[in-house]
Amino acid sequence: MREKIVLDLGKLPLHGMGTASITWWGTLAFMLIEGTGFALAIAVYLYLMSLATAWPINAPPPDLLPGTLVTLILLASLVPNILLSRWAEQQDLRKVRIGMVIMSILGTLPLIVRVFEFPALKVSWDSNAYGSVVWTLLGLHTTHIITDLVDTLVLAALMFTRHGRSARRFGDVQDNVMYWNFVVATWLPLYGCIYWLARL
Amino acid sequence: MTRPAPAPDARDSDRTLLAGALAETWKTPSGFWGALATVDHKIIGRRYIFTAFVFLALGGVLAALMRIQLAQPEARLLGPDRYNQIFTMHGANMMFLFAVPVMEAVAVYLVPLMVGTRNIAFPRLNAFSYWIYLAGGALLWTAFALDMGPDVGWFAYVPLSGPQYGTGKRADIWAQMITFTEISALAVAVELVVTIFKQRAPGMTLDRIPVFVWAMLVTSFLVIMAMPAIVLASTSLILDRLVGTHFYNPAEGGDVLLWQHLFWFFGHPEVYIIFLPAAGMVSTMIEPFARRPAFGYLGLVMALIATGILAFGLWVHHMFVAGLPRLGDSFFTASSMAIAIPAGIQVFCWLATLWDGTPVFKTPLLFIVGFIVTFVIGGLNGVMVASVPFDTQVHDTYFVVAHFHYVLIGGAVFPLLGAIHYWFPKLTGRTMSETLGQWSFWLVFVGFNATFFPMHILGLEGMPRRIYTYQPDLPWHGLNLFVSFSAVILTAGFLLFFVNAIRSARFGEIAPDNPWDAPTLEWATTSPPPSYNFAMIPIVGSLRPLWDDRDTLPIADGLRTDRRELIVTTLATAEPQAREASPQNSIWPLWAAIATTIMLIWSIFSPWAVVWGSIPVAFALIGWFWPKGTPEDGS
Amino acid sequence: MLAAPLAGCAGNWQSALDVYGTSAISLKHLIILIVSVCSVVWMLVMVALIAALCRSRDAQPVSAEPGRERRMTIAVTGAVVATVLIIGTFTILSFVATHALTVAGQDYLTIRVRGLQWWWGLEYIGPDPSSRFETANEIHIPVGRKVRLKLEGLDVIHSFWVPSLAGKQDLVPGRPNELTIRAEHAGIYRGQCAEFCGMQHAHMALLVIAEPQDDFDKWAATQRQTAAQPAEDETATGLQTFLAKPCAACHTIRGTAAAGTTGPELTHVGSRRTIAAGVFETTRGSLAAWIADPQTIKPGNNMPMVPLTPDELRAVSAYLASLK
Amino acid sequence: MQRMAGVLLGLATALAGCQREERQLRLDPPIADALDRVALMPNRISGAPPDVYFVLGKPYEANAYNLSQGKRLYAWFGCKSCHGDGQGGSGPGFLDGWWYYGPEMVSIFASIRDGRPHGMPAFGDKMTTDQIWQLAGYVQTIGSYQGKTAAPSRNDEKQTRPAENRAPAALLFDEGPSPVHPDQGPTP
Repeated sequence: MREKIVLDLGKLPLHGMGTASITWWGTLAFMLIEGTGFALAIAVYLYLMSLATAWPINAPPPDLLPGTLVTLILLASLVPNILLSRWAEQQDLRKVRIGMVIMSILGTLPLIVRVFEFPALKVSWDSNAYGSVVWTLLGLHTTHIITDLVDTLVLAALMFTRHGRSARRFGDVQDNVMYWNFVVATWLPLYGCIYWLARL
Repeated sequence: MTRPAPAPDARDSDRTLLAGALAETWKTPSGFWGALATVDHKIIGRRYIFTAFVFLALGGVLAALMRIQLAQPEARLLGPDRYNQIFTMHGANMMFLFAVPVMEAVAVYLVPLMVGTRNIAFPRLNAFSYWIYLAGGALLWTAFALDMGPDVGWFAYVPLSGPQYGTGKRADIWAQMITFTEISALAVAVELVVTIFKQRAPGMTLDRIPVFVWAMLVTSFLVIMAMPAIVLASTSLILDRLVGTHFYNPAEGGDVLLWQHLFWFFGHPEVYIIFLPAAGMVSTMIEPFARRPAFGYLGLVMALIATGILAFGLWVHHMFVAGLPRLGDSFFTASSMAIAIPAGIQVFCWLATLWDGTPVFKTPLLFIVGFIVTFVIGGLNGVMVASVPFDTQVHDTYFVVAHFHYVLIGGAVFPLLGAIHYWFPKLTGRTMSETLGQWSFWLVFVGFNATFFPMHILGLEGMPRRIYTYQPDLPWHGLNLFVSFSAVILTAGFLLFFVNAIRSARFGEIAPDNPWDAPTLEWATTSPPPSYNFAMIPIVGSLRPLWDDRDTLPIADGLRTDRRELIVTTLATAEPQAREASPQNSIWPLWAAIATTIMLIWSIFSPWAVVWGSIPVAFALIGWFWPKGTPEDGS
Repeated sequence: MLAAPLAGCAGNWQSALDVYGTSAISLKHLIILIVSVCSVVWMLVMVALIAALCRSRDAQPVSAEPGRERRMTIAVTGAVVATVLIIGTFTILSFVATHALTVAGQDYLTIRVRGLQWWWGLEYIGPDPSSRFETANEIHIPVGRKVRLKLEGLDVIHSFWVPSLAGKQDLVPGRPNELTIRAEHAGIYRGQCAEFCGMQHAHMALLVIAEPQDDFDKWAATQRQTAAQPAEDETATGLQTFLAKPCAACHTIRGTAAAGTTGPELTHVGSRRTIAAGVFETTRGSLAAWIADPQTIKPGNNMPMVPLTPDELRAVSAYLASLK
Repeated sequence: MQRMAGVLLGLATALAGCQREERQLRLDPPIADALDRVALMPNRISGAPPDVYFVLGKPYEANAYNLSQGKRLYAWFGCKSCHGDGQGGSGPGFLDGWWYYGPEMVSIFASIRDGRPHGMPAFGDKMTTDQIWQLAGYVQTIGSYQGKTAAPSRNDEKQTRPAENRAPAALLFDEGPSPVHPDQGPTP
């Protein structure tokens, strides 16, 4: 078959940002997977709750303090997170470096409080099904915080090397920002579920 | 660095230079390490397909053993313990290690070619997903060899698979094998979605996407939405068994049926995860053999999407006799029956295509015809079991065994075998023997129907599933003996297919670029394609680019040759947005897979594996993503 | 080879097509109707397929032409509409037939059916507590009377299925289920566990014996009684052995010191048609074979191989066979 | 040489796996008979199992099927009525890992088969040898200091204690032996 050149792609940018980025879509797809996982875990919680005669089963409702503190930290972290995204879009390396450091700290803080959240549930995972499901919900979300924190730390380190000044890195920062937003967004229904449904 | 783009009047010598440069950039180094580090979707896809067929053969051996055991009443070839392991292995192996992976494997190979790009999105993830899949399969089969094979059914209902009755580590091995295959299936689904969304050739708008690619898109979304349910289920099962959680313990607020809800919320879409790619293959393959465009493109695509959506609304029909409220059951009857409508639309469209076309009776078309014959039976007896009252008699009997083999073998394996014959030239550069192909088709077709049709009757005569033997005074032995004999024919058909494939791969006739005069893009490149798929990215102007403009292929120019580069296009209209680097070969996905494997297998035995085992995984992932300073890292 | 055929119990073996129960009869009608309609549909599709493949046509490949495309669109649309109609009818039909699953009328009798690995425990619950009694693996019901089965899975999930009488229903641990059956004709109906329940899922059968009211009453009266005192020396020795050996630790024989609850209750085991959940017809010989080596006959079941001398074995099996 | 080692290693793992999961459903009467002949010290504490026990590969300590059968027997033969779920009652507890007659299999076997003073009945005429060994293996697991891979996990019932596979004794040993029931004698 003969070939006919009808288009020159040479003028296209060498890397796509935002919706033109492949990793952006990949991150989105993984968020969809994990979002489905969270939704199903919440469905399991509601299912077990609907079967139980009393909820929580043989336990007082969890203490509000650590969980609410985590919620506030996570919500507060959204401000620098969104700013970071903007700086990454402007490809301002200095500000992005500062933002990554701030986000590393804001990723570690909720983890520290989370350590106190598990005992605040006032039930053990092997006490009953209620304990199992709240531990799972909390554990699932903690895994996500840890995953994103590791990603943030590695990326922060990367931003201070010669690899930092690259459109690709700024795109990675944006994806990381998006993922952190997801981690925060998924926490809200979980928080409502674990702390407030148990008080109804 | 950048090689000057060839002028529009590029001559052959420039073309050779270009091909040479691209081959150097995209090459997979020869040798052991090269093979381990490759990220070429074609090499990985071939590996994936090959491995899946190995698992098919192994699963077939198990099926043969079961048929020998059941040929006579009170046979003593297998004891109950082995038999239970064997039927569990057969089901788990065929569903998780063959059917789903093989469909994704074919897509890994074909989708990038069909949408006209140079590699799949996230090629390293692709390599990783293969290794994880392989590890999962190895885990399951090694366990079986050590008498540790799961013996709780591929559905692993609690409490039989739970901590009290699922003795030893057998059920854990089942559950963890699921984790392996889910990771790999989810990863491939993400790759496919992004490849189809963002890497289509310029001009391939939504209404110019080949039906197979549409089918894989819908399938990938099904995987993404359904598989988390089984991940949740298998994880909670392992937690129940290992650290004493109570998800499935009724005495402590858990529920036995919760397992079934979670399992079938995944398990039913699973059927469509297997069937939709096959339907897509048929819609795509039918064109060159009916020698006309497939009738009703919009209808076919909409039917795929409708099936995908409905797939999530009918899991309860697996639980009609579990004692759920009858009104709810009736809703699920309605939704289960409704899925016959999109299936019907596709069948009628294929019939119309054949009616109006000029059939060329080559092996792939034979498999398509065989598929229509058997799949319609599978669909109709699916309608039967969808009815609550009907199901109370046939649930968990050989009727259901007949039903799902009609759907899975008739509806998915037939098209798959056709597809292997059809795409063999593109896979290997050689064609399969037509004579052997036709023989194998007839053996498989006759053997299959003679094996599985009588099972309908056995089921109605009261023969339950999953029994390792039956007593001589039950009126089943005649048909069982017949079924076992027919299975010999079916086995012979599959053997012939394997012989044909292996022989043809080495000695088959060298295939031209487009041996079937097919209309889709994968046939625009050589057979087998070069490492970079297309020297210049094709531009698509219609649904069937190779038919609508038979003389010239419009192409785009201007991509760099010193780094692996492909184009990102817009989601709906496929307009070029950017040139994007595609990652280099890397050994890190293998290390990551090994680290993950260690963590997952260890976590069967100790919960601490998740803590300590994740550290090497994290290091492997950092190694994977850390920039190496290659041209692909820059921008 | 080991399983002697149940020649003596010529009954109506389990089949959804050989039906004698109220709901099984209406289910059979539904099955035949749906299968017939589906067969016609399949044949129509096959006719269309054969016609499409074999019709004579021009050798040249044809390109799409608007008029023909339109006609094909109409044909396909028509077929899809027909599919929708058939599917709709089936849905309504099965919705209506679902009600036939519950047998109308007053309960005559309630039986607690407990699914265990791998046998069935039965408890007849009468109006007053004194009329309660326990038995295993063989259900007697009066013909033409509605019987309520309370289904309980005590270990794993089992499924109660006597196809000649009714559709199946699972026995789910923690979720009691119910099933009502009514036999229209006297007879022996075999049933089998239909949900995979572990090693001996294949050998977990039961018999339902539908008999005229008088026979049933007589049977129930006998079952309520405690076991007969051994009349002969051999059976007396058998009882002694039964009590002295591990047998009594798992089995109950009412009227004796044997009060184990792990295995099936044996007060009237000699009157039951089968032993070991449908493995053997009950005879002295089969009882002896079963006691001598249960793990070869039904590998993995929970009855251990108890070492007995040949004399003890003879005596125990004679005693059990005498428990009519 | 290296390949040799690899093969051996593979073989060893294979055998270990087989043994842990193998289901020996039927014990030949002569073997069962031989297994009954444990050699006990004069005070009936500790001793040696018969040779056949080792020939069979100590099948009652690390075989998952035997352990879970033992767990069923524990419930079926009424052990709970005196020993609770392992916490003890009128009989001593096992959970804490403090054993009156030592944690050896033969001692536990002898306790079940022949009974012990202060109320432990003999089960020799209620259970077969195979069953007694299975139960002994399970009882040993209740009070094991190290989690066995093959050990059973929780039951589908109300939970009263950590499951066997989590080595309860490792958690409870340091608290010292659970108090002896008044009916129990001070020393064996």
